[in-house]
Amino acid sequence: MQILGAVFILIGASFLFLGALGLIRMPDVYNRIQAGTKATTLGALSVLLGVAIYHPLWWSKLLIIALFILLTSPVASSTLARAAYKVGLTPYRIEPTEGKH
Amino acid sequence: MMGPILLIILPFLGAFLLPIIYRHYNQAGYWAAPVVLVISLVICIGLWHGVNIVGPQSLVMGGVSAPLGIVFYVDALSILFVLVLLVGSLILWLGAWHRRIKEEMLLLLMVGGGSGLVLSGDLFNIYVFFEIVAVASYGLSASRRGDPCGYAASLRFLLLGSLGSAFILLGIAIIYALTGTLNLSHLAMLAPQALHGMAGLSAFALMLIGFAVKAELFPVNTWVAEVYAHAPVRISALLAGIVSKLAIIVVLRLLLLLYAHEQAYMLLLCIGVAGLITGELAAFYAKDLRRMLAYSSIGQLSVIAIAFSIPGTLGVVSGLALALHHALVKTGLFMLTEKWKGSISSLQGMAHSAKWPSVLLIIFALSLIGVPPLPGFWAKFLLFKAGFSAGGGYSYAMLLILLSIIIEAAYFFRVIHLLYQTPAASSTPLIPRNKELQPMLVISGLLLLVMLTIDPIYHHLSKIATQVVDVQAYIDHTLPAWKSTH
Amino acid sequence: MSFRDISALGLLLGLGVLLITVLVHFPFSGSNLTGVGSSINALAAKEIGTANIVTSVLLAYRGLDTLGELMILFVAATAAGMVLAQSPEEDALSLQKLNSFPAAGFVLRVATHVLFPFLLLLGAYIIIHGHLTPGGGFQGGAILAAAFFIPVLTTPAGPFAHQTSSLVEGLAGSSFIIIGLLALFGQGSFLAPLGSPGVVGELFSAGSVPLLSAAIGIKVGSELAGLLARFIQA
Amino acid sequence: MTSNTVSSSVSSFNGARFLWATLLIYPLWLLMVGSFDPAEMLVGVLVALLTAGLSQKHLHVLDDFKWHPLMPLYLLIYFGIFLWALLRANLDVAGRVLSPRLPINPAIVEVETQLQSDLAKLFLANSITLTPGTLTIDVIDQRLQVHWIDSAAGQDMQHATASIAAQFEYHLSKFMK
Amino acid sequence: MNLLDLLLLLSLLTVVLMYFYGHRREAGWLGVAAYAIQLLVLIKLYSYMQSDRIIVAHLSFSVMEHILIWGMTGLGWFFAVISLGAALFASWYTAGEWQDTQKNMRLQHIVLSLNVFAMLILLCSQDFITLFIGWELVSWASFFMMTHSGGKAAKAAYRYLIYAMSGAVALFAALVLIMVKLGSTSFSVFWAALPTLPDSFLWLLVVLFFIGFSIKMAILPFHLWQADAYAETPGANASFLSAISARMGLFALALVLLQPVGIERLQHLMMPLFTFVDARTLLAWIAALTAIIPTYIALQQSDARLLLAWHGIGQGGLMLLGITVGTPLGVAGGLLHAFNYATYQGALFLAVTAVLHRTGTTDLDRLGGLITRMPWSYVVLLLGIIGLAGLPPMNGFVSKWLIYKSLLDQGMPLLLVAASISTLGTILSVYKLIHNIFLGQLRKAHYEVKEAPWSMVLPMLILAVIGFITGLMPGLALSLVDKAQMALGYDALPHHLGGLEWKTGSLNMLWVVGILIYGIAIGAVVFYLFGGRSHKTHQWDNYAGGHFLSAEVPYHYSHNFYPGVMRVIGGWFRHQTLNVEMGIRHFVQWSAELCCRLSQVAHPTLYMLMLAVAALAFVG
Amino acid sequence: MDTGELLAKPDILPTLNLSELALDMVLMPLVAFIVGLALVLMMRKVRASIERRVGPPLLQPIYDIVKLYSKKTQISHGYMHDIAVMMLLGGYIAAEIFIPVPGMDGLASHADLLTLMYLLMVPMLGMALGVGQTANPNGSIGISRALSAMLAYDVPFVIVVAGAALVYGTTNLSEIVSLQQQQGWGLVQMPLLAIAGLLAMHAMMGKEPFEIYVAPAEIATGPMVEMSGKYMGALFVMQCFQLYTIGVLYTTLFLGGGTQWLTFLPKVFAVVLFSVSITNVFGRYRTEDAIRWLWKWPTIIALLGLAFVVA
Amino acid sequence: MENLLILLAFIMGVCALLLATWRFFLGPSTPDRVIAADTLSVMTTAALVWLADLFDNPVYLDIALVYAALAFLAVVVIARMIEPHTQKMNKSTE
Repeated sequence: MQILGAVFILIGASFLFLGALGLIRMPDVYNRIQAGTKATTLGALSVLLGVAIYHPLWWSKLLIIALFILLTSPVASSTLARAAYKVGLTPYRIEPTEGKH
Repeated sequence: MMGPILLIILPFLGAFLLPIIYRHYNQAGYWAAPVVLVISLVICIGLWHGVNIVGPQSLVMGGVSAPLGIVFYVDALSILFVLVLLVGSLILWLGAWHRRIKEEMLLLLMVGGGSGLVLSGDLFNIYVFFEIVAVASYGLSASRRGDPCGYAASLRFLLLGSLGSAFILLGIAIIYALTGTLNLSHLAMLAPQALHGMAGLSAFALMLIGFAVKAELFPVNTWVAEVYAHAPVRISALLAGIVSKLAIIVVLRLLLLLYAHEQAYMLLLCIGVAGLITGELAAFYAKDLRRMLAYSSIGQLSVIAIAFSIPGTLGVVSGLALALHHALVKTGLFMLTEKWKGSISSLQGMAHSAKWPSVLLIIFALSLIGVPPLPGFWAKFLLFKAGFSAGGGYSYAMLLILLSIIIEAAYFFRVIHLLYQTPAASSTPLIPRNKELQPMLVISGLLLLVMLTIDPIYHHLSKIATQVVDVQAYIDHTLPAWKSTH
Repeated sequence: MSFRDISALGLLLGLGVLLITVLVHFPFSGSNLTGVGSSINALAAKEIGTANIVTSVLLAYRGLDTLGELMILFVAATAAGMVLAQSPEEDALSLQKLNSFPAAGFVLRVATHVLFPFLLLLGAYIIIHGHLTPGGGFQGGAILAAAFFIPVLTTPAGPFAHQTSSLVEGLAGSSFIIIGLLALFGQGSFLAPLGSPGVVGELFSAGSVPLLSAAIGIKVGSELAGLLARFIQA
Repeated sequence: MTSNTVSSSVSSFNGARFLWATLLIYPLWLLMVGSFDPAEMLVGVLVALLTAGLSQKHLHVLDDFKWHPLMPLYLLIYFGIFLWALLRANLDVAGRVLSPRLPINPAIVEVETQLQSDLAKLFLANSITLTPGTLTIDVIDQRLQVHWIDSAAGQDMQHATASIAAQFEYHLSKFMK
Repeated sequence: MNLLDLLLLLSLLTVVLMYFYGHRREAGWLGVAAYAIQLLVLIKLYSYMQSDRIIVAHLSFSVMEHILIWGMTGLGWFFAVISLGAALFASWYTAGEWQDTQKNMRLQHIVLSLNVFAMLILLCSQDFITLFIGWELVSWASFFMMTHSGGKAAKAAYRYLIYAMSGAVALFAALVLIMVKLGSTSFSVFWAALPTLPDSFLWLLVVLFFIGFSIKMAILPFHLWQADAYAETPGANASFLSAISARMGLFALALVLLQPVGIERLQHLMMPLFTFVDARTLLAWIAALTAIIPTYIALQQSDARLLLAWHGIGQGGLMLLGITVGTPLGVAGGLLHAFNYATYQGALFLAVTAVLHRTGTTDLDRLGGLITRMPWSYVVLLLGIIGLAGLPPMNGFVSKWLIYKSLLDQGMPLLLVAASISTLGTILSVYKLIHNIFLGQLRKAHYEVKEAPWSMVLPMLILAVIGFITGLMPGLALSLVDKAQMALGYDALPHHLGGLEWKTGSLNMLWVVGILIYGIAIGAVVFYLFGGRSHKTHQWDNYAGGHFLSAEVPYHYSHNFYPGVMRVIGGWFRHQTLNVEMGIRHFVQWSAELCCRLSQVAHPTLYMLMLAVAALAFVG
Repeated sequence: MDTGELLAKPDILPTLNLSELALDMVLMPLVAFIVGLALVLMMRKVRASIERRVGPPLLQPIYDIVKLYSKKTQISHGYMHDIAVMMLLGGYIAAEIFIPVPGMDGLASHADLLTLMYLLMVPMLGMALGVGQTANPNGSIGISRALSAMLAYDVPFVIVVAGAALVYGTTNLSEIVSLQQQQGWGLVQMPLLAIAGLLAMHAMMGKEPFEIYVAPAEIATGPMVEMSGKYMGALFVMQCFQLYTIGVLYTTLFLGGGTQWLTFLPKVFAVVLFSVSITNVFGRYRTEDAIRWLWKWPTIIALLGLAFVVA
Repeated sequence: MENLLILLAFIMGVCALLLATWRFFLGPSTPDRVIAADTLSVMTTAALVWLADLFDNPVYLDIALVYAALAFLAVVVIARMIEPHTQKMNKSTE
């Protein structure tokens, strides 16, 4: 059981890491938002789940946190994306490959 | 003895309730602030009598005795400056009955914070009250609407003040790390062994810098001229005349209680001397009446700092006398600029149409310069007495102050000279209305009253000074129980 | 990099070096000089009845400081309100010329409706458990403020009840002071603990501390919300 | 703008909504407190009532649900699908991020929705944001602006709607207006 | 209430009176009456004046552990007589027609009475604090007297103010030093402690007091302010100012240096580094230079009032010279010179003001030939200049004679030479004064000029006559001086009505004047008895060597009157002191600008960091 | 005030012998006038003999005076013009009355050397005032020069007077005379001062090379031009008194003074003779040259003398 | 085994934090920084929860909750602030 918790936490951490990596690797804001939001949300949920396995008594509060993250994370990224769009940041395009498709 | 806390709480409560009252009863809202101030004044006078009769008192906050909880120390000095604050605010309220409600609130908050600042006997508590006063003054200084320069000046003030607060906090942190206590009397007890080292003195230096922002000491006083030039004049008067004194009183307390150490005194002296030189010379150069007054107040505050840097009772007496005098006179002078703002040259010939303001200006200027029968002379007299008695570096500082008197006379009388020139500069005479004259008349009345009662005042001040200098009494009053157990 | 920047950097460096020098000279045994801290640690739970010692220090031992901090916030809010208010007395007037700042996107706007009760609840929870868990009035107040602020953020053109917020603010602040005054008249000392300490760790314990905490929370919440709203609507 | 609800629902007090809200909030409180101490429960009631009362003008979102007995079930189903999509999305992102070629072909596309209520559209938007390769930028009336990381399949509205929103929309419409 | 209280009260009442009635036409007469009454009270006080007696007023305060007492000694009494007399005549002068030309008569009356009051207070000081208080009162009162008419006078007054403040500051320092050193500021304590004071401290005090008082008196390095300030003040007040105001410095120097320190101590007070010079010699030479240099500056002036004002400075040097000689003869000479000077300088200023009143100018290059138009003014001016030049039969000669005599007795011939050189310069320049105004060709514009009204002529004439009478019978004035001298601790001079019998040469003005008049009578006899009657030409019929010249041709020789002298000494006027003053002014201005800039830099936080670093480095 | 008190020594008058006083006052001007006439005569004679002329007859000065006084055209420019003449005479007469001469020193004690020094300036002022009123610019220029010259020669003169007073320890002229009788002449005691004094006295007489203010040719005879008739006569008379006074003063100061007329008069004549001889040797100095010269040589000599005296 | 996993997770988490911080400093546009901050905040929330586990103290959960709420608020506020207020607002730098 403990191992399971640790595994979930590790998964969560890896997703968090992937999200951060995406943040670095992606070429423009929108792609970074995509990578960041999705990966970190799942990462955080996974960590929460891992902790919940460790401490089953805390489930209620962890659930609240999870719900909260689920609610706010997309809202934040969407708002941010909209702001970026309004500011006029143009999305990234792969010019050379455009012609091939 | 619950008066002291009321002095703080009543204005706070007033500030909280003011908008509520104002919403329902407009007139009552306008009158609420002065009523609170008057009640505080009555309490304060009562306390004054009490302190005079029974001597200094300590007052425990939160039901926890001294080093654990916060303690107030009510001695003649603190009550005196609360009195000054209250009287000053009331005087400045004269003739400005219809202020904005938020201004009234900030004023009340400033009064409450200022009272706490001088009454409190706990380092962190002092910091908190200092912050209240500081933030209120940032707000008040920017309260004239639609003045971008004013906003910029206030912003700079805020920046500097915040940095200063950070320094204070750093200093307090060092002290706490060194001693593990924040109670002033407790610290005073520990000071000789714990605080007179390099770390302790650094803490003093940092706190001095922080308080110096408010006390207009060199060189963190660069906000002064712009803020005073753009802020509403009554606010400038309050800041220059009274609030700066509160800050310097705190410095005095720190110096006397915690840092009766030569290096601390010298530090204050050096800062004071530098401020004196730059302030007075800048005032000499200033082309604008308010800026001139602002720079002049830098110089005066520096003189007060020099006075406080003289060890012993004499220095304290003279510093107190100078501070009180400056509080009175600079307030009055700033009130004059309510109409007379802008370049000095625009005042040419104004005396012929505005007789009384000119006469008042002359009286104030003479007193500030230190012309004999007026109170300013006696204050300076005490200062020189103290300084020359102390000898050494203080003598040179006194010489500088003497020279600065000449410069002071030069710039004040340049203005007066202009006022009495015959061809008037502007066609529309800038005559203050009667309403605007009220505070000045009251102040000049007070000035003359002081002139007549100089001797009792002096005796009282020296009594206060001996009381303030007596650190052991402070400790005995505030830490009786703790001392017996530890 | 201008000369000014360089000199500022140099000075900062110097300051840092000096401070480090000061720290090097620190007698790290210093805090044993007095034993004030240890006294508080020993006495807090017994005297005040709070599970959280920080709160006991904040609201009992140094209640006046807390009041002061409240006042700082209040002063800042009032000052900002005064500086930012378009017209001296009437805030409503300012609403008419606010359309320069458009409403937020759909997502945020709708999410607000969901978030609002949630944040409110969270704030209440933090405040009410101030004497048991970390946090308390200030933190809970901040959450409350966030709750009230988000609607303003999403629709700046919408009304914000500044009057009400200042009313609540004033009343909450007053109630803090009045509790303190009650203590003054009852126990003879301002902000002295009122009521019995109770059982440590229970919700209804620690005398008047939770009340003070609630007052702070409400005050800070309304204050911050009002302040933030001012900034948005200015 | 779909529904500027600000003006419509400011003043009216809706008893039913209030009750529903209280009932929804109280469990949340219990979850938060995590104990069944009588004092906590008592305070919880008060807090729930207070919160519901203060949230009056935001509670109209409760009307967006289709209140019927099977609704919680649909909600759970939707939740499951959503979680699965979330997992897929993350794997997708992981693949793209870890792939040295960085295989992306981003574009901003428009998606049309049949959902009427605000809350439903919010759920849809959020779901899209958290699912593979898509990010909702804005919702204008019945159209969602979506940033699509792999738009190679086709950027026209029908195509996009089908591949991005259709599945969620179907499930959402079962318990929401 | 004794007589002194009465005097001070009356003086104060005069101020009040002038405040309320100063705008009336009869205010001048009111002033005359008030000052006359005060003068009567003062004369009544004369009988109480004994050598060591102080008439103490009931006016007294206890301030900061010091008890402030006012009381009058013979010295104060002497100066009080002069000041009240000067005020009386000044007020009289304004009472008539003159006031019509003045815009701010009320202010003039007020400041005059205020000056008198301030001076009385100063003259009654009994310790250093009261002295300082009185000193400041006098300074400010005279400042207001100079400044109230605005214009150039105000500018000059502003300059005066800076100087006066410097002096006040020096005094303040001295006062506090004495208090700190001795614990008391009363004169008696100071005198008692004097023998024990170290030389260095005494030097400090001498220098500080000298700076303080000599600025008022316009002694040499500090003389620049006075001429402009006095010259630009409206006539009557200018006569008051120049007659007595600057003499307050003499009073104070006599009071604090001569009386307590004593010439003996000063004589043995050697200068540090230059040990061959003692304090008295130094002071005496400064005084002598003050007598010379301003006199020759006066010689250059082309404005009557400026010329007179510069001479006033020079005369002050002579008085100080007499005082610093320190023998009974010299002190008597110095004090008597103060009295005499007040009479003729008052008259001179009033006469020049009369000319100004009638012609509208005092520019010496634009006047001439007024002797027939304004004969009485001419007489006054003639008597005045003879006094100023110090020639018999006027009183100026007597006091100068006393000073010279004392210098010879003390074996200081070079100082005597210096003083004489100043007298010679005075003769040259006063001749220029009278010549350019009253002699020579009458300008066409002044054909219709009338004599000044009697209200103006009479006071100045009386002043001039007083000058003559006290020249004829110096004993009258010397008996006033006696009291002052005795108060200073000197023996009274063994004088008689006509002068004094002195072992190394005596003076009897009764005889000198008598013989002079006798000689002139012989001249008159020779002139009138022998030879035919002379034919009087009209003033407008100008002859040059018997050749008729039209009155239109301006050929009054007035501009650059002494080209020969100026070619020799003109190069010596290098304005060294003026350059120093300008230098200081520029330095202050420059550093002020610097300071202002300093606080206008936009990045104040930088300063804060700087301070933090510096402060930490300081304590660390 | 009590006037009795002011008259500190009311017995000052009885010390005078009234008859002696009257004698002094009447005789001294007369003697001075006559001796002065003789001096003028001598001056002219000497000059003539130097110039290889015969020179005027014995009574020529008297003829001159009579001639001048009897002229018809006498123009007065106003009362100051007239008074000036009286002042001219009065000043010198008063001065010489106070100088003790043999047998007539009753008044000398009422005035001293210093008084005399100043009395000698009175006629100069008188002349200046009188000429001033003539409104003749040439006159004014002359006065300007005269006063400048006075400034020039009085500086060494004052030094000489101071030195002499210092040497004798008194300024009482009678005492000076008696002291010289005891100690020997001042010339011997203070030779340098005596030389400087002689030069200064010479300048005081207004003769070449210091006659620029009279300047007969250049400025149409200078101040004298408006002084015709009896005015000129008065000036002539004044010249007699001037020569006499200066000669006597110098004699009194340096040449032992007068105890009896037989020795006294030759000394006076010698002094004037010396002066006259210089006059005829030198040309004229310009004003500034005169000032420079007088402020240089006589002054330096006098200062040296003073230094010797003091040391 | 478990410890290894936890250590691995810890290293991953730290790397993630570092990377996100790097992006925060890299920019280049404001939204880039904000998304970095947003990511960081979610990470921090997760970290706080994990801390609660490590210290075995549920108090950290409350902190995490409050932190999440406030971080969300911060991100939203900044996002709103960078939105152009009026037309005159110039484009954000690339």
